[in-house]
Amino acid sequence: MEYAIDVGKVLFWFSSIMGLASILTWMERKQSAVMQDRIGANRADIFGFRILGLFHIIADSIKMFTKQDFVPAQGNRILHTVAPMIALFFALVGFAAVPFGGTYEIAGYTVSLQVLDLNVGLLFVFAMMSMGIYGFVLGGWASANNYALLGGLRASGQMISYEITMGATVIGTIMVYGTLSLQQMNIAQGELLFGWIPAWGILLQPLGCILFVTAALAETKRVPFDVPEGESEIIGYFVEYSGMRFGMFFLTDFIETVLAAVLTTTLFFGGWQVPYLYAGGFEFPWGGSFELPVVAVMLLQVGAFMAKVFTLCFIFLLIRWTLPRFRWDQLMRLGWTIMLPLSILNIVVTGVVLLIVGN
Amino acid sequence: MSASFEFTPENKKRFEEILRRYPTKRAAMLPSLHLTQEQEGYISPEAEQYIADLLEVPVVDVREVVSFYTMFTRNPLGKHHIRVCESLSCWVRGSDEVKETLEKELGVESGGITEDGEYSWEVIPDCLGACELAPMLQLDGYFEGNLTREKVVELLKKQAASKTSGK
Amino acid sequence: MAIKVEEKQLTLLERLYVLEVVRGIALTTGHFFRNMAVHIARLFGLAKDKKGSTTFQYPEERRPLAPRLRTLHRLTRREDGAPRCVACMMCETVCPAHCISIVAGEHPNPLIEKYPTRFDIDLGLCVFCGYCVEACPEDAIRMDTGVLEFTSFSREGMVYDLNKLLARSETPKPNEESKVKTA
Amino acid sequence: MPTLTIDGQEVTVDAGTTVIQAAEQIGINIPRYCYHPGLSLAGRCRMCLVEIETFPNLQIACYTRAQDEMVVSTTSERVLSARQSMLEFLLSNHPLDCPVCDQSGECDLQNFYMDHGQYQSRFLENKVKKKKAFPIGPHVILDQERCILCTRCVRFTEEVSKSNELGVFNRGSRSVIDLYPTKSLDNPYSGNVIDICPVGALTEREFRFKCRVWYLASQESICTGCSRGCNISLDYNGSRRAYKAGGRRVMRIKPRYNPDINKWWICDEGRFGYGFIDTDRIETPMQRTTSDLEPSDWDPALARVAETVKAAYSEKGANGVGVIVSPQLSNEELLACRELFVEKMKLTNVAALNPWEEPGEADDFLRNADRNPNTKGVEDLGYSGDAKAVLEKAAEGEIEVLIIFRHNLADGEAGKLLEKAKFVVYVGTNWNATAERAHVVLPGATHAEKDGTFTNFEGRVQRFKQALLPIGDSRNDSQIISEMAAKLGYSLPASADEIFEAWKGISLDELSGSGSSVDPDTAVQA
Repeated sequence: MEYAIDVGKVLFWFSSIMGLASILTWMERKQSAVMQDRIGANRADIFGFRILGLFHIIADSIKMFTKQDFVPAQGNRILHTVAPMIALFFALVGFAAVPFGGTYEIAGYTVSLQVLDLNVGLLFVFAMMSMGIYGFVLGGWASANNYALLGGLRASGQMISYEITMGATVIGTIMVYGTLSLQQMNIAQGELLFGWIPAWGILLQPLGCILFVTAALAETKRVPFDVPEGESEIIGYFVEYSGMRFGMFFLTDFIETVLAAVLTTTLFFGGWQVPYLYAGGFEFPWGGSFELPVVAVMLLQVGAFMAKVFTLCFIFLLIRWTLPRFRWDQLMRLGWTIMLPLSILNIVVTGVVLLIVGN
Repeated sequence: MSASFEFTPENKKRFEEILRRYPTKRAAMLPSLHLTQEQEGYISPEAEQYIADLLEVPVVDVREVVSFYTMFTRNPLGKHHIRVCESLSCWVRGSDEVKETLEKELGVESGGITEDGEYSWEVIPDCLGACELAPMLQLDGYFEGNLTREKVVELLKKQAASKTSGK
Repeated sequence: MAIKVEEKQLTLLERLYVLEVVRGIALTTGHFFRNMAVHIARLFGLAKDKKGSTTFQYPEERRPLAPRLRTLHRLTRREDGAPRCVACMMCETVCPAHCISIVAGEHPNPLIEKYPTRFDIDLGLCVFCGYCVEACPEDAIRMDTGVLEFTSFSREGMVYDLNKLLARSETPKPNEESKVKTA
Repeated sequence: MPTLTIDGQEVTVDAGTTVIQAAEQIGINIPRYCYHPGLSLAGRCRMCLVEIETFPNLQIACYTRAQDEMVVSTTSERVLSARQSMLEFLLSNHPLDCPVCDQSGECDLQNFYMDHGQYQSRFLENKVKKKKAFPIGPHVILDQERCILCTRCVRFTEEVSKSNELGVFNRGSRSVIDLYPTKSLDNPYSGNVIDICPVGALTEREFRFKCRVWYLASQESICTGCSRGCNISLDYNGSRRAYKAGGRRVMRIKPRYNPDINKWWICDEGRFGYGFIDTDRIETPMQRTTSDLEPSDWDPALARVAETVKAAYSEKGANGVGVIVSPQLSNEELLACRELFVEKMKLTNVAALNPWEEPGEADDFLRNADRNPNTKGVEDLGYSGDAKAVLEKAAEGEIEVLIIFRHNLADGEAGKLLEKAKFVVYVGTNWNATAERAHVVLPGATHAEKDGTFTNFEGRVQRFKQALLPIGDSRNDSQIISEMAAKLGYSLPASADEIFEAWKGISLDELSGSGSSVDPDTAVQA
């Protein structure tokens, strides 16, 4: 039975992520069009129904699977094939350590809504994210195309620059919550400050939150940090990819967006926490309570988590379609001379505040 | 139309006379053509050729002269020929009316001959040189001026009358 | 002489970028929700007179063409239906792309005298400069059909001959303004 | 020798020179329509009015003789205004035919109107209608509406062709140029009226609507119609792509002024005799393999000729090979043939003239009975003996290989002799019975496609210049001879220029300017 629960958790989590990523592929086009006074995807129809072009997800996947799978003659066939898989795999694996719900006692079973409950969960996620870069670099190299290689190199350069900021930013959060376990962090964010304010990361680490979101966006290699792709200049590491292998890179992009949203939610927006909702139901600080069965609480919390993630994804897309791209030098200057010092400053300030408050 | 043309012996003599008056043969062109028209009533292509041979000039030169001067005609005419001036003065004073009347009275258009062969008439776009009489016409060499519709009709009646009276 | 452009000095707040980003996002978000509301309303058959976008849904919706737009050529006709063209070859001479070729013939009517026995325009070469229309002394060629779609699977198919060019000889009606306005 | 001043420039001219000619001598071109240097003075068009001091009125420059101390202005305000008025007058009945008129592009009405026109019409009346576009002869079409009655054509038929077909009939605004009834403009020089007509009233029937004149390029050449050697301009499709003109290259021939030979004129035979340049040409070398002539490359065809010639040469010596060159060939080609066949190979059977050739029509003006452009050249270069002797030897089998240039020797008596020849090589431009009977056919170039000189019957050496590339695979004849020589083991120059320089000591370009003549007495004039 426990295995069944584990399998169920994995299936649910995996399908949620993939589903969200697929919807993002449509959202990306539709949302960008609507906010720019265009119409966007609306042609694919089934029996005349178009429902705002949602069927384009299906049309896209049919297209991806049926397109010619092209490998450059001078390229490395094996690495060229494996690269998108590496990228996709590590992007997906990172989710394992992220909780999408709390721990619930249902029908005698203890269900912890987290695939892999690691006490160093955050490190695991970061490690997997870093591994993903191999997919891009290998893809770029194996294409035997200067532009692809340049794209791969830019991707790794950007990754290194912003991973440091990201790590340094998270240290503040770790200091505040005193744990590396993401589940523990989520639980910690359920507490109340001054008796009524939820202790979410964004309130405890406002600067950290901004820096983290920025760095996370940079990690996803999307506008305004899409220098590795730069479709108007070099097209990027996947210039020699077609068909479903391009599809994997494409999907990885969106999965990383989801991952960034998930991490941001977990670290700064209370994860699955709903303010004032506890295992037994709502208990408002101004008195009064509302009893709920455990299953309802679980559904509420998972739903809240999903809603937060989706909203963040929406905001990420908004940013991607609103801001212009940075130049490579601007990107580097922002990363090394502004964000890194700020994140270190954040650690220092957090430490000082913690010392004062702790005493 | 005669198949060939030749001066009558009498006119032949007159022609020789004319030739003597001019330094070159070509210069005798106009009087010779007048002589021809007098004899034949008009100048046929054969007559043109005959004159050209006599004067030793290209026949095309004869044709140029004949077509230039309105007093030469290349078609047979009626017994009485009417020329209506259509030049500026006459036109302003109503040559159109004269033309209309003639067309009605004689029943033929300009350039035609009446069925009985009595009359022919034509419009002369260039001046007949009697502007003081405008609008005017020329009937067999005589000028009739200050014409109106009535005067034209009257003129034709008078002409017919003089004919029947055997004048 | 070079023109000196005064660069706008950014305020500190603007240089901090974060606030400007938020302002930008607010703008685009506003557009998003406004347009999305229209789209959804239209999905359910409401708000037919509103448009959630400034784009035209080609081919169902067509952009109104400017009256002076140069589109597919046509040859005009005389009152009796014969082409107005007198094969003077002005258009062929002025054509910078050498896409026109005319063969002239003797017309039985000496008042017309010359007419085109062949008049070919290779639209694959044409650059739509409109010089032929400007050069024509007979108003025989015009570029006002409003036809923008002429494609072919072969190069030969892009060559329009006398009959094809005369087929659209009547003056086209002016395009009606699109009634649908942008949201 | 009066000395006068025209527009501030002093010029001394011969007595009797008119002002228009005096102005031309110092490069001032006074607009004119009726004046033509080759015709009598008419003074009809009044276009050449100039202002002369001491004369109260403007004078026509074509009729006024230059006198000492005359001061002429061709650009004063009075003159310009007179020109404008004259043009308005001439155009008052001229139809707006330019789009359909073949003259447009080289029309003096257009040209002078551009310079002196009024542009804004104030003519409200109806134009006088006249007869339009009707043929008046085998080559000429007349449009009376376009005519400005300059009478150049009438004076031409009167004074030059002396055939008197045309005249000016009627008076005033109804005056027309027309044929005398029953006549037709079919004299042998009728085409010249097209050239001298300053407007589009007289146009060419052959050229009609085939091409607009601004597409034409022009090259100086010599007429090959007879031994007169009239100077001509070859007008060919220049800027217009050839496929648009149905592949036709030479569009028309115009006479080129040469005071010593043809003046401004040319006969109709020469003017319309350019068809052979573009039709019925031999375009590739041909070889007879079994029974049919089949297309071949140059190398094998020349190799076969060389082998056969070598075999005959070694078997029968200088008697074994016969050559019949042609008075259609240029001096340079004849020189190359002489060098190879007479001087190097020492052949005994070399002839040039065709004794069976029928003479053409001749008159005392331009046309000569001898239809070959270079008969004098053949004689000057020492060719003697005629084709009959050579053909007879070939028929008897004494000559093994017979090389024929250009001649058609397949008819009548010659044909019977040629039948019996063992191996015939034909070098020529167009298909004829001789080419069809030959064993090897080598395509040569026409005079439009190569450089060279012809010697006319008076002994003038005149240059013709290349206008076109040789059609198809055909080649310049001197190049063919040079390559044939190379295959036989001799070395000859291939370009006409080199041969000419070796012959006369000057280059072709130095040959008195634009290909005019070398005087027969002084032989060479630079």
